[in-house]
Order: sequence, then structure tokens, then C-alpha cells
Amino acid sequence: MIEFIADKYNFWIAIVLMMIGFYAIIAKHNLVKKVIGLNIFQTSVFLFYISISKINGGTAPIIWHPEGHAEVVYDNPLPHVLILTAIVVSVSVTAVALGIIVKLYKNYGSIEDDEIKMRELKEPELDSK
Amino acid sequence: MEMIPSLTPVYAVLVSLIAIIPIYFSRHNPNLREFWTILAAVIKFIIVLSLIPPLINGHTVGINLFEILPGISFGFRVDLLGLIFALMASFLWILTSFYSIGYMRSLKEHNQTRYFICFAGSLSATIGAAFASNLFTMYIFYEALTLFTYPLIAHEETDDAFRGARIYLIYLLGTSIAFLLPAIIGTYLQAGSLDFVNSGLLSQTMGSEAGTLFLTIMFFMYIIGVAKAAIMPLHSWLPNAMVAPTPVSALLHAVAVVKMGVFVILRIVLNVYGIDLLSRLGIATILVYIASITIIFASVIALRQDNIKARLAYSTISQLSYIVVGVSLLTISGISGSIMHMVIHAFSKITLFFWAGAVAVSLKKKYVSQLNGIGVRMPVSMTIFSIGALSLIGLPPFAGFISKWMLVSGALEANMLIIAAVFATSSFLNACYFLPIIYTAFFKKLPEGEEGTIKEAPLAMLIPMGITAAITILLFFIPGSLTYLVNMILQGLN
Amino acid sequence: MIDFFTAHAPVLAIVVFIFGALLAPVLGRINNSLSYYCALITTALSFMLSVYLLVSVYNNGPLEYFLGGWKPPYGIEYRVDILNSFILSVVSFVSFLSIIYGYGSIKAEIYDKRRPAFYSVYLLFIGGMMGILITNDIFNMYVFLEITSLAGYALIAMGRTRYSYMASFNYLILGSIGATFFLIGIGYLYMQTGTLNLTDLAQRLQGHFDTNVVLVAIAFIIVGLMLKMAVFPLHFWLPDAYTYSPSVISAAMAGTSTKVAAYLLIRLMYTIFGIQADFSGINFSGIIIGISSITILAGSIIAISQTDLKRMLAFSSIGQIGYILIGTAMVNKYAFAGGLLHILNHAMMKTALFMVAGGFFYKLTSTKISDLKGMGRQMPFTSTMFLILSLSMVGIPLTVGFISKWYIILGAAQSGNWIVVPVILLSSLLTAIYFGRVVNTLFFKESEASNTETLPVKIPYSMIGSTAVLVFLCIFFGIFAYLPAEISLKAAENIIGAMPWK
Amino acid sequence: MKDDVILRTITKFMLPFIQIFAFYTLAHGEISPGGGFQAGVIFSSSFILIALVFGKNNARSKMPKSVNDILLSTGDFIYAFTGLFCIFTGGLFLEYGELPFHSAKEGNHIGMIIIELGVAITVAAVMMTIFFEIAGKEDD
Repeated sequence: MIEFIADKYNFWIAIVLMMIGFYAIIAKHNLVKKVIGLNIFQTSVFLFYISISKINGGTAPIIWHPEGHAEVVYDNPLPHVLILTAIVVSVSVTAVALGIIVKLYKNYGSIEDDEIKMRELKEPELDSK
Repeated sequence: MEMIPSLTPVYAVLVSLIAIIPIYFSRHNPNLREFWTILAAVIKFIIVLSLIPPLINGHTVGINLFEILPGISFGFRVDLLGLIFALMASFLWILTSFYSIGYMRSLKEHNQTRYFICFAGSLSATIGAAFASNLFTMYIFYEALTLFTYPLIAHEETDDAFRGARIYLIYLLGTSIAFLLPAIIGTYLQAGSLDFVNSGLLSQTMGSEAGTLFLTIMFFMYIIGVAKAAIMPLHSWLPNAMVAPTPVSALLHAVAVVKMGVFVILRIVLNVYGIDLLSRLGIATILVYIASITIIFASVIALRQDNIKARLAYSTISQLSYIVVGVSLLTISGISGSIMHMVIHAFSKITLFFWAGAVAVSLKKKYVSQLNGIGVRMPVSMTIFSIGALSLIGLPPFAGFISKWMLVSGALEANMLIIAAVFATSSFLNACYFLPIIYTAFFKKLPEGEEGTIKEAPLAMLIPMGITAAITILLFFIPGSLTYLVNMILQGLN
Repeated sequence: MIDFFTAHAPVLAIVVFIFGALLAPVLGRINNSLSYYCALITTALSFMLSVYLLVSVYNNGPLEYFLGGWKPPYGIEYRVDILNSFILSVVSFVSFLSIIYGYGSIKAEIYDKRRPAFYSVYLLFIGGMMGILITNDIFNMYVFLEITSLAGYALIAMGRTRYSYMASFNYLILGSIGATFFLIGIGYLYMQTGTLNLTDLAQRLQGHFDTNVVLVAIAFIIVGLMLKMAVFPLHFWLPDAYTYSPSVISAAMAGTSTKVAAYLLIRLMYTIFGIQADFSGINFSGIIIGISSITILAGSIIAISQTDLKRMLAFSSIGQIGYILIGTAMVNKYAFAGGLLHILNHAMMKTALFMVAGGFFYKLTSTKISDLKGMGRQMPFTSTMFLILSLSMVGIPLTVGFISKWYIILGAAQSGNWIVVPVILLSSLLTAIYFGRVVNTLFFKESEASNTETLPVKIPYSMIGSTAVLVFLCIFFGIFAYLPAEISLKAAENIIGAMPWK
Repeated sequence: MKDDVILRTITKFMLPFIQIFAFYTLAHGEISPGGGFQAGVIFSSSFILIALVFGKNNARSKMPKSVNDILLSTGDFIYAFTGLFCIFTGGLFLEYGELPFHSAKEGNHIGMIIIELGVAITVAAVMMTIFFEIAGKEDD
């Protein structure tokens, strides 16, 4: 059992991080905290990707000609590249989310989602500022 | 039986559809508007009439307009069965148009333009279904009729009217989408085509190989799907639809809508399944019994209706089942009886509805219990009513006698004594709910305080009533042309 | 010149959007209306390119394009076949018409200052979808999915009410979760095969369908995409998003975005997994049919109780997505063609319906159903269009709604999925109920006189015209259904015939 | 923080190095970790640092909104146009080897650097935009 967990520790870390992020997204009412949760959630996937690119005994995928080593084993570089793109996406999502939160704060004076819903019920469908 | 390619059926359908445009644009000038309505009605009737000669010579007339999907086309094909239906509907539209003018103007109804537009649309749909060459085209017009009549039923725009119209829509649209459409799809899967064939589409193509269970289920889906035929327990939309103005009840709920239901059943029995296949499957008998139950029950319910139109509505439900029973007996006399009853009942029942409207317009009376002594005030109308009622009861010298005679002999041909008994019982019940009206009207005294002066409905209403009543008598004395057509239909089936 | 187009059309269909999106804000600095025309020309160009692609693919077979000259599986491959060029044409057509429609409505609903940015983001939104459709690389699909989603969040946030921001935020959170799930699925697939090219993936996955890694990958991909598609019960973002966004965006989104997600699922299920493959006894086809049946019914039932027209249409969209899924999940030529046709048909119908709703909004500044009383007399043309579209949604023959339902039912009967037939018929009835309610309000209820005289607003011709085009097509393709039906049947044959697992 | 002498001095001292490092990352992206995206982020961080230490308005005066917007489009434009240019010179989209240089190898080198430059400019501009948009009341 312990071996099963220890062998695949990278998966476990990804799962635990993912659940932490998921919890934050679902349970927190503060919108900024939700966004932080989303970031943790996405980061867990990035870690997962990076971990699967690791090859036993491999080194960083930078071209390198050390003395005395005929062949160097490199890690798979493709997941790194993919994750770079995914990080860009994640940053953009965060930026858009924060931008929306700023606007919400301007309009409602709050960034708690239950508070916002309550104010919307009181004065529905006002034009946005 | 060769088919003459011709656009005539298309014109017959389009006339009233196109008439909608001038009717709409002359909405501020009632006389002009109604001139258009009547013009369209007359042209339509003439076009339908012009189809008689080629059909008498044993041809069919029609055209396939366009093919929507492989095997499914939108097309028309006129045969005698359709022609009889179309003749009846288009002729009665002329009369009803005059009647409507009298009725709507006397009551100063609102929104008359919408009324006339929807009326014209309904007629297009009716003729379209009569001339349809396949199940798909017929289905389209079947639905179109439902939709066009919705505004007519909701015409009063009261809560009651909306309720009635909603029930109407739920029953008719609901059953047709949930049962009729899948049955059509099943037919398509089975036969690969949807065209009507004289000896039966299914029996011709794959009837012998197809599973009996499948065909049986489909048959009953068809029957349930055609709620317009008002077979119990899918009848309650009809009494509810009586909130409509009386001309609507008269033309649509005695002729166009309900007759379309029966007509579709005729088509399914004769041209989709075919007599051979049905008698081999033996499922038509079940339909006979279901419809017989409807005949008796509806008559009994009609007995205790005080509202005139409700009583007529239940009477209609019962009479429609006559037609269904007749055709599903699968005997020669039965089928010819049912086709004749379709026509004769239309003329008789529309007379009664016209009368109900006349009473409502001139005396503002809507209940049977208020009719005491009105024979003094409306002698002509009451005479006309008596003619229609006696015809429906089935007494000579009125046309109803002929069709009932045929139906009873059809039942005897099929060795179903019990069905003959049902017809007899029902005739008795018919007498029970119509004769009291005649009795109270002529022999009871007017209620106190009401003057005994004559107050008939306007001529625009009275004349159409007279014409329909006269035709019920004429058809008894000169049944020749009708029986000739019916015989030709029967010959074509084999 | 012709050769040039033939060779580069797949990439040009996306590059026009990149250039359009760049030019729109720059031109907007000179004059607001210039950026409008920029968006108009871009979408028109892309529509022409899509149709060109469709025709050439239909006649000559699939087109391949290697980005940067790198051959697959190393480089990114763009691949156009009938399936995606068909949806490509639908998407670009809807986006083009929406922009025409926007000539009137954008001015009324979006602040001057934001407009150039709006056009730019709109073009990115559509361009992203074109990318999803054209690319044959699964990670590229993810990137484009995120581009279009991000643009979508921004577009929804530009709605007129302040609650638009909240709607957009909720969509953002759920959409990102969905996309991340999709990303995890891709990761697992990459782990198993070491490739990202769809064609390559399909080959390398042969015989590995019963490994846990592939199962997990499929599970994540299906859930992630269903979130994007708003399949019940993952639909919570959609009603708010459609209700609070500007009319143009509701119209364009209803016609495109969920359908593109549906395309992704179809593409992956068929070309990579082979929907019927033996996944240790799990029947994905059956699962999707079950889920989409529930979606169809749930969407229709919830729509009945709505009091806002746009919200009702949104729930109706949820139900209609189920049609597309159910048709394509049945692994039958006719059902698949029906599902594809429904992508086209529903795009036309729902876009037009949202356009009509936008027309009511333009006049009344409200889309509450109770405010629409008597509009049948005040806006006869718009209301009549609504009536026709309602009939089409119900599936009355001679309208497009009938054609797709017919094919789906036909396919269901052929493939023995009888459960589908009552589901579709029942939902037609439910559709009749909720549209009947609105039609009744429009035509048979007298308006409360207060809002009639105070608002002598005339709806711009651009709005009416573009809606009328769609309504006309709804009838035209309902009668002459041959053209789209043949294309989708051929696409269905290609896709089902090329499945990796029979 | 405007009054803190140490911060101001160190910031002034660090700025050129940050920016040069950004260009280094950009130029070395081909053969070592780095590239346009990283370079852009590093470059924009220098302006964000200015905003943090000297105030937002000061940073805005050094990088006005109009310039920022134009940079934003320019970077993308470089990227897209290079891709398109490859088509006109007879290759496929983004096939740098076909760029009009001496050899395919050189074309690849230079093409990639041009592309990376475009990416860097856009990323830097976008990062600054995000920062300024979220940080303050510019819009509305």
C-alpha cells in the first residue's frame, strides 16, 4: 500500500493540490479566493504535466556536450513547452478574472458572491458602471 | 388509373391562402374584405368542381412539387375520396362565409379581420389535406389546420376561450406529434415511401413480411394520433372548443376539423394499410368496438347537456364514430356507408349549428331549457332545425336515413349483429336528445313576459341554413350522384 | 491565385481573424465605425473562405496543412474534412450575420469607448472557434478553446446590466475548470502515446482502450467538454451568460460556442476513441445517449417555468444541445447526419430567436415575457418571425426543425435505440408548450397601454434584415433540405466509416 | 514608498539591468531556457517596479496608454505578418526556412528571432495593460 502511494507520489501531489483548489473554488465566497483556488487547481495540472516528462536519469532538456559522456539522457521537453502555453492561458484567465472582480467591486461595493447576489435581488438589473 | 400532371390542386389550396393578403389590406373596409373572402370561396369551389370530369373518367390529377428528403415529397394527388371531401368543404365554406358575415356583424365582434384570415387559412389546410398525395403532406396540413384554428377558438379572448383553445392545442398537437408522427416514421421505415396507394401502401410493399405486432402497434398509434376524429377518450377537446363563435363551430367543428380527422382515418385504413392487410391482421375489429363504445357514451352524455352547442358537440362525437365504425367494418356497404355519412352528417350538423347561432344572435339564448315556445318566434329556423335533426336521427325522407341504412347493412354483412344493435340504440338516443328540443320549441308556451313576435335571424344567416337543409332532403331523393362516386371509389380500391 | 487559395485556405481562415482583431482597435482610434467595418469584412472573408473550403473538400476530399512545414506528428497539422468545414461554414455564417445585426444593436447596448475593443474581442472569439474546428492537434484545440472562452468571458462582461459581470465570472470559473479537465485528459493521452496529433493518436491508441490511463483520459475529456457544452447538470453558467450578455453576443454564442464544443467531443469520440470501442465493458455511446436524453428533457422542462424570454431561450438551448449529442452518439449514419444538421438548424433557429429577443429588447428595454403583451400588433413583422421560428423549434414540417428531428428519429429506429424516440417527441411537446406561451402573450394578450405610446422606437433595418435572412433560410432549408442533408450524410459516412474500431 | 531613498536608488540602479536581462533572455531563447514570453514578462516587470516605487502616474508617463496599445498590436502584427510573409515567399504558414535569407538554416534562425521579438513586445504590453487596468481607475 505504501509502495503504491510512494511510487506514484507525483500523482498524489497533483490530486491533493487539485482538491485544495477545487475546495477553494466551491466553498469560498470571496471571489479573489475563488480565483486563487482556480490558480492552485490549474497549477496542479501543470505539475502533473511536468512530472510525466521526467525520464529516469534524465537531465534538463538543454543541449549540452559534457566531457567524457558520450550520450546524455534528456527529459522530454514537449510537456514543458505545452505547459508554458498553458501557463500563459492561466495567466490570461487570472487577468480577466481579476479585471471582472474590479468591475464587480465598482458596481456592487463588495467581492463576496453571496453579498453581490443579495444586492442584485434588492435592486435588480441596474445598468453597469 | 393514370395520373394527369396538373397544378389545379395547388391552385385550389393556394386560392384561400393568397386571399389572406387582400383580406389583410382591406381590413379597414369590411365590405371589401368580405367580398374577397366570398370571391376566394367561390373560386375555390369552381376549381374543385373543375376536377370532377377527369376523375369521373377514371384518372387521378396531381403533381409532386418538391422532394424534401429521399422518399418524402410534398405533393398533391386528387382521387375521388379526396374530391368528395374537398367538394363538401369548399361548398360549405361559401355558405359559412355568408353566414359569418351575418353573425359577426349582428354581434359586432372584435378583430374580424383576424377571424376571416384564419378562416381562409383553415380552408387551405383542409383542401390541402384532402388533396395530399402522401402521409407527409397530409401531416403538414393536419398540423396547419390545428394552428390556423387556434386563433378562431381563442377569438373571444376571455379566460374561458383561452382555456378551451389551450386544451384544443394540447390534445391535437400533442397527440399528432407524439403518436401520428412516429407512426408515419414507422411507415417510412417499413415501406420506404409515404405515398398513398389505392390498395394500401403497407400491404403492397412489405405487408406480408412485416411483424404483426409492429403493424398493430402502429395502427393504434395512428388512431390515437388522429385526435381530430374525437374517438373516446380523446374527445374532450371538442366540447371545450365550443367557446368559439358559432360559424367556427359550424364549419370547423362539424365539417373541416373533425371531418379531417375521420378523413385521415379513412386514408389510413384504405390507402395506407389497405383492406386486405387489415382483415388479415384482424385489428380493425378492435377499432369497431372502441368506436361503438364512443357512439353510445357520447349519445348518453349528449342527453344531459343543457348548453345547445355542447349537446351538438357530443352528438358530433357520436356521429364521427359512426364513420369510423363503418370503415373499420371493412365491408363494401360499411365503407360506402361511412363515406356517405361523412358527407351527409356534414350537411345535417352544419344546419344544426347554423340554427344554434341564429338562436344565439336573435334571441340571445344558449341553453336548451330556455327554448320553450320559440317555435312561435322563429318558425323558419325551427323548421330548418327539425329537418337537420330528423336527418341525423335517420328518419326518411332525409338523407341521414340512407347512410344509416348502408352502415347497418355493412354491420350485417360483417356478421356483427351487436354493431347493428349499437346503431339502432344510438338512433334511439339521438331521437331522445333532439326530439325534446323540437317538442319544447313548438308545443310549450313561451316564458312569461316574452313577446310572441316573430324575430328571425338576418337573411345572411337564414339563407345558408335553408340551403343546407334543402340539400339534406335532396340527397335523399337524388342520392344517385353520391352513390355513383362512392361506388367508383370502392371499385378503385380493388 | 486559385492555387494559392487552395494551398493556404485552412490557415487563412484563421489568420484573417488575427489581422482583423489587430486592426479593429487601431482603426477604432480613428473612427468607431471603421472598426465595425473591419469586423464586418473579416467575418465576410472568413465566411467566403469557409464555403470555399466546404466546396473543395466536398469535391476533392480532405485538405491537410502543415504549419511551418513540420510534418505530423512533430508539427501542428491543420486538417479540413467535410465534418469540420460544414461546421466552419455554419459558425462563420452566424458570426457574419450577427455582425450585420449588430450594426443597430451594438450602438444601443455597448458604450462608445468599449466598441473597438468589443469588435476585436469578438473577432478573437470567432477566430478561436475556427481554430478549434480546423486544427488536427489536440493541444492546439485546447489553446484555441481557451482563446475563444477568454474572449467569450470578456464579451459577456460587456452586457448592459451590472449583473453581466457576475454572469461572466461564473462562466469563467466553470469554463476554466472544464478546460483544465480537458487539459488533464490530454496529459493522460500524451502519457499513453507520446503524441498529440489526432491521426497519430488514433493509430497509437489501438489496442490500449482497456488501460486505466485511457479510461481516465476519456472521462476527463468528456466531463470537461460537457461543462463547455452546458450539458445538464453542468449547465449552470449558461442561462446567466446568455441572459445578461449583449443581444449580438447572445445570438452569436447561441449559434456557435456550444456547438463547437460539441464538435470537439464528436471529433474526439469518433476519430480517436471510436465511440463503440470496448472500454472494459463501459458503453460510452449508451452513457452519452442517457445523459443527453436527460439534458433534452430537463432543459425543456426548466424552460417552461421561465419568466424572461432570453432565459427561456437559454434553457431551450441546453435542451437542444442534447439533440446534437444524442444524434451523434448513436453511431448510425442517419442519426449522425441528423445531429450534424441540427448543428446548422439550431444555429439558424436559436440565433434568429435571440435576434428577435434583441429586437424586443431594443424596443422595450426588457425581455420579460409579461412585458411582451400585445407586441404582435405593435411589431407584427418581428412577432411573425418569432412565430415561424417557434414552429420550427417545435419541429413542424416544412421548417428545418423537422428535418433534423426526422433524421435523428430515423437513425434511432434503425439502430434500435427506441428510447430516443419518445424522448424527442416528448421534448417537442414541451417545446410547443413553452413557445406557445410566448406566442400567446405576443398575439392574444392586450398590451398595457403605458409602454406603447412612450416608446416610438423603430427597430433598425439591419436588425430586422439579418433576422429575416435566417428565418427565410429556416424555411428554405426546411423545404429544400437536400443540400445540407447530402453534405451531412456524406460527412457521417466518412466519420463512421473511418472509425478506428468497428 | 516614494520617499524611501534606499528603494528609489536601488530601483533606479536595477532598472537597466532588468531590461537588459530581458533582451538577453529574448536573444538566447533559441539555445537556452528563455524566449519571447519570458523576456516580455521580465521587461514589463521593470515598468511595474517603477509603478510600485514611483507611483502609477509616473510609470504611466513613461509608458503612455497610447504607446502601450500600439505596442500591443505591433507585436502581434509582427508575428502574424512574418507567418504570412512565409506564404508569399512560397512556403507554408510560419515556414521560416523559406524566408529570403541565404539558407534555410539562417532563415530559421532569423525568422524565429523575429517571431520571438513579436511575442516579447506583445507580452510586455499585455502585462503592463493588465497591471494598470487592475491597479487603477483609468477606464471610465
